[in-house]
Amino acid sequence: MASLDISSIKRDFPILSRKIRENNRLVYLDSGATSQKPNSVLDAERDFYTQHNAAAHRGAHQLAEEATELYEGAREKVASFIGADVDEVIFTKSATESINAIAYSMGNAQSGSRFHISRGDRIVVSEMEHHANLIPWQELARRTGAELVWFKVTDDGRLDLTNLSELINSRTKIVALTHQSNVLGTINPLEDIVKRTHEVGALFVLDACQSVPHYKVNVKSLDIDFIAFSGHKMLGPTGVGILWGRKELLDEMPPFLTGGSMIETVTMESATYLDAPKRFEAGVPNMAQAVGLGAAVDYLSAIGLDVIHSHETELTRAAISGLRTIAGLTIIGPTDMTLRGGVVSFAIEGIHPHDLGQALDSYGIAVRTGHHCAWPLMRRFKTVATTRASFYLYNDLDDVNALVDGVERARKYFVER
Amino acid sequence: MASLDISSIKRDFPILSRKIRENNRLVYLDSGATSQKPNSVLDAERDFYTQHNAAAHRGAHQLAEEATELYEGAREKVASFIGADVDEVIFTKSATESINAIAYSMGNAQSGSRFHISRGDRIVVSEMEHHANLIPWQELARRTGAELVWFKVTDDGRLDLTNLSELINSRTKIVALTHQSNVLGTINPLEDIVKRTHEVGALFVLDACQSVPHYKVNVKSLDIDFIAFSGHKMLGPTGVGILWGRKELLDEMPPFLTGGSMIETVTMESATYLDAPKRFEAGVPNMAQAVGLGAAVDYLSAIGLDVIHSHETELTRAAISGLRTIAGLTIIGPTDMTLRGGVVSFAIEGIHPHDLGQALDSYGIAVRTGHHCAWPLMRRFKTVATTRASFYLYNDLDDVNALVDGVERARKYFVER
Amino acid sequence: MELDSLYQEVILEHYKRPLHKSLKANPTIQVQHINTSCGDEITLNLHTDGTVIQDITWDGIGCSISQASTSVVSDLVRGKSVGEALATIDAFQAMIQSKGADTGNEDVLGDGVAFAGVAKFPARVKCALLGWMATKDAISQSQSKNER
Amino acid sequence: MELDSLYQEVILEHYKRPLHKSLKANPTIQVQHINTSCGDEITLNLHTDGTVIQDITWDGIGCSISQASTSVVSDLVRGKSVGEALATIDAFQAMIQSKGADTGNEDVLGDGVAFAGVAKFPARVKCALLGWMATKDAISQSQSKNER
Ligand SMILES: Cc1ncc(COP(=O)(O)O)c(C=O)c1O
Ligand SMILES: Cc1ncc(COP(=O)(O)O)c(C=O)c1O
Repeated sequence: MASLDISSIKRDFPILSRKIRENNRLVYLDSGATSQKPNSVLDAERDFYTQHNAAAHRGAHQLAEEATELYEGAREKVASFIGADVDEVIFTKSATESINAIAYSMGNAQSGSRFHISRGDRIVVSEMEHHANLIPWQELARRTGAELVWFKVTDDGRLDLTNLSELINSRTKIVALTHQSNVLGTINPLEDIVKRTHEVGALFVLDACQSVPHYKVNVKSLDIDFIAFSGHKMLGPTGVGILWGRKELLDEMPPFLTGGSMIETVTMESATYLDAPKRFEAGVPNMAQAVGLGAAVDYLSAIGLDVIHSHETELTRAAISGLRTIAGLTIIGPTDMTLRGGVVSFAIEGIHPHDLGQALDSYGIAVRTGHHCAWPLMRRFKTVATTRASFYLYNDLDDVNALVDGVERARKYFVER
Repeated sequence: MASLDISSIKRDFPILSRKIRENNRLVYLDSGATSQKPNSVLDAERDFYTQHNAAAHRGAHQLAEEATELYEGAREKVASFIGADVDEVIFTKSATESINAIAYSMGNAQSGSRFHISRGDRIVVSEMEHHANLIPWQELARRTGAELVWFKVTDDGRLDLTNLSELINSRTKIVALTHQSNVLGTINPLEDIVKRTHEVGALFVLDACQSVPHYKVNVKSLDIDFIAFSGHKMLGPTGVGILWGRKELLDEMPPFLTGGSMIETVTMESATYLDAPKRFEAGVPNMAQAVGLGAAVDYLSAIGLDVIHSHETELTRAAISGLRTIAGLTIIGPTDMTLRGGVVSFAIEGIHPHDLGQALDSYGIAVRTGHHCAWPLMRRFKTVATTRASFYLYNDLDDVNALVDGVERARKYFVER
Repeated sequence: MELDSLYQEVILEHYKRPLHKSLKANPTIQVQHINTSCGDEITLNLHTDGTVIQDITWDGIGCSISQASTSVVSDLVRGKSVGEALATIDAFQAMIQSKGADTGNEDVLGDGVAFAGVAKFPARVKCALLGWMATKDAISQSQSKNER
Repeated sequence: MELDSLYQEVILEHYKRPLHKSLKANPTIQVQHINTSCGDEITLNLHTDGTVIQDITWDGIGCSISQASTSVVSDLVRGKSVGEALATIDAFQAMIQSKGADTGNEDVLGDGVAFAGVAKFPARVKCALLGWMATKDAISQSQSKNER
């Protein structure tokens, strides 16, 4: 397999030559929170604004035509990136909005619709969900009287599937799970869960925030119903997310945000709505951000997700084995590389993650500390916070070594002082 | 009053030197749909990405601190621009989302809350609303059983206020009106309506998409409760909007989108929420767009909204008097400049707006044609579409003359051929 | 000039003097179609015995492109068999959506080839298709009515 | 080095050997405060006769900054009058939120001045304030309880 020319990649990301605190090299290990952006993405956005900016779908003049073409071109790029049809790809502002859109649309569905949910129905999530894939469902359950149930997590950080067929039963309307945990790094095995979901006639929603940016995800071969992810975690701009759904579901699903450009006809009393994707894109869209995301997809595709994935696997393996040599350090999550992606959480005796993160920052190393928007998972592991390093295509073994050395140095600073 | 140095302003907007169709100068008269962006806005976004990009509010490392400071700094700029307190300003993706947020939050309110709305309650809008300030309320009415009623529009394009105190009565929960019509250009007189709204204990929502970009709007002196507007119509990036609300209302209002960064505590069963603005900003925010909007506000403030407004008034006056010399042309909306802003809709006998817009485009002039997302208003004026020219600070009298000449030339092309 | 490539003489001719623009009573099927982006709408009456398109009449408001195009299709498919009519509509649609690659066969499309220039103006494609899609819809509704 | 300006010896000292970190029974008021961005939480027991702070004890988990800072405040305000205690807390808050402009008065803040460096790390300001805000909350709750 081709390997990555990291020094040339690093040059595409201007921020990586920044200096941190007292003139340290930036070692950015927080891509799980948000990724950095290559020049090509920034250039695509700027080119949109300086050459083609106008309201897409809302004008017959040349700029509006060009803006429409660029915006719809971005949709095509994203669609082919995840193996979807172009009309199935909806631009939202974030994965958070995408998931809320499904939850609110279901709340809007009238009885008789396959999206209708009410008392006695069931929503299934897991204990390892990000708040973005938990609270919208809690709220939907509260509004409708449906019941929220969840998969537990095993001690080694995997989904506990022993009660799969009890949890997902004939009352289940929706199963919403993360593809990869943003804390543990665990990649969840989907096949049996999706099969069971469809067996009982329920819909499967995948939170792909931590997977789509890092390895090949094909919505058709996963046989799922909806997917949500964010542009900013995959080299794209902030302010753009994706909701994908199977076309026949989207066309049946009630709208969520309403307003301009999603209507068929409007009177003072009522309105009728266009088909997907327009039905779900009310208002002047986040055009420049969609175009930037298109450029991000081009960048990732040119390198190849397989190459990126095996590079990240190599870094993660090195990080885990390096970190394990440090006194009092525990990895939280699976250590078997076949079960996980490039997100590594750990704890170290006697040092609070906040202090560790601060020390690493003073050496130029950016990691995430805290509950990672997965508070129930923290409780599951009887802690309040972890330290998390996450890798992406622009990281290299020097970065991994900087992390391991930095953690050891911080340990000495706090524990041995 | 200082006047504008338009040629120097034009240099700040790279797109204005583009050529259209057969090498025509771009005459951009579609700012009512979306405005163009000055270099300073594009530079602010790029600087964010190349120097400070990280997840705001979610990390203790230096980049995250800087990103947080820039994002919150943008909030301060927007707050002072509209005379609000900083904690009252919420970043959304668009005005459309802002208005939907209020409507959905009200839908989420439990009985007993002042936001709760149910059968027998009333929502008041007008016949001149943009779909974005009409359909969310239709849908809220449908979901809750509340009644939607509306102000009619007079023949000369003003709100018909003769039945003000019947429309807004003790059953009224919310009054949602546009500040300036995006079709007619009418600026609505708010004082009596807001007074009556508060007299009956209802809340007043202002759709300020067409006002905040063009003249001074102070939320406190208007004495309103909520305001919504979009960044992209005021020199800012796409993908960012504003929801402002009075602090005590926001703190009582149930959340809309739920997920990360808006929670206080989370268990598998339920969550508690932070105060505004965080409660209404779930997920990694549209940071670069907020920062870009901050730069747009700086740009507008440096020139001064009073200067901009009087410049636009001059252009609009010239446009109206020029257009009126054309055979068969009617202005739709008030012609008295004290009642209107810089958006001019017109019809011309024997030429469909779509054809007129196409002809103008071929001369390099970008206008909007169609129903302008205000279909009920079109019906009110017994038409399906109008042609609309809209002005902004980068337009000059040459642009106005190009419009008038272009319309006459198009008339000859279609009518006299 | 580019504008002339869009607004061919024959289009303006149809616009000013549209054919069959007057609804004939008792249609087999009546359909209404709307261009949701600009509000233009047409009502179209189809008379057919299930095999042959006997008559197409219509009314509505819209831009020159949509009006002229509806005039053309209403005249072009009358008297044709249902299969021929549908094939003609498909040929027109292919031309219009070809982004300029397909300039149309005059033997099949008659005055319809004048709309080849529309393909270069994506925002106007819907205008050119409005009457054609209404006709297609009316024919297919009449077919399923027949099957019942 | 910058890190040392944050982690003063006296802070690490309080962190390793926190004062009054053991809840005393029968408090006048008990409060729980959480740092919502990292999940740290403390429980704080206040004993007061309404005029004087008799005792402050606490428990909880958190970073060195929040733990040490709670240790400092619990020791600093005990024995003070309610008014004095609130003034001390205000002085600490002013210092911490001054972005470095206010380095604190040791006569008022005692070991609290060691936290002056935190002002330069905005993400840690909440950590330093956790115990102080809990104390302030407990005092004001005890006051309104008194008034009833
Ligand atoms: C008056 C008015 N309200 C609402 C909107 C909706 O704004 P956006 O599409 O940016 O959400 C617009 C612009 O399209 C408008 O002109
Ligand atoms: C697994 C997972 N789900 C959902 C989200 C929410 O994404 P966003 O904040 O971009 O909406 C994130 C990232 O924060 C995540 O890691």
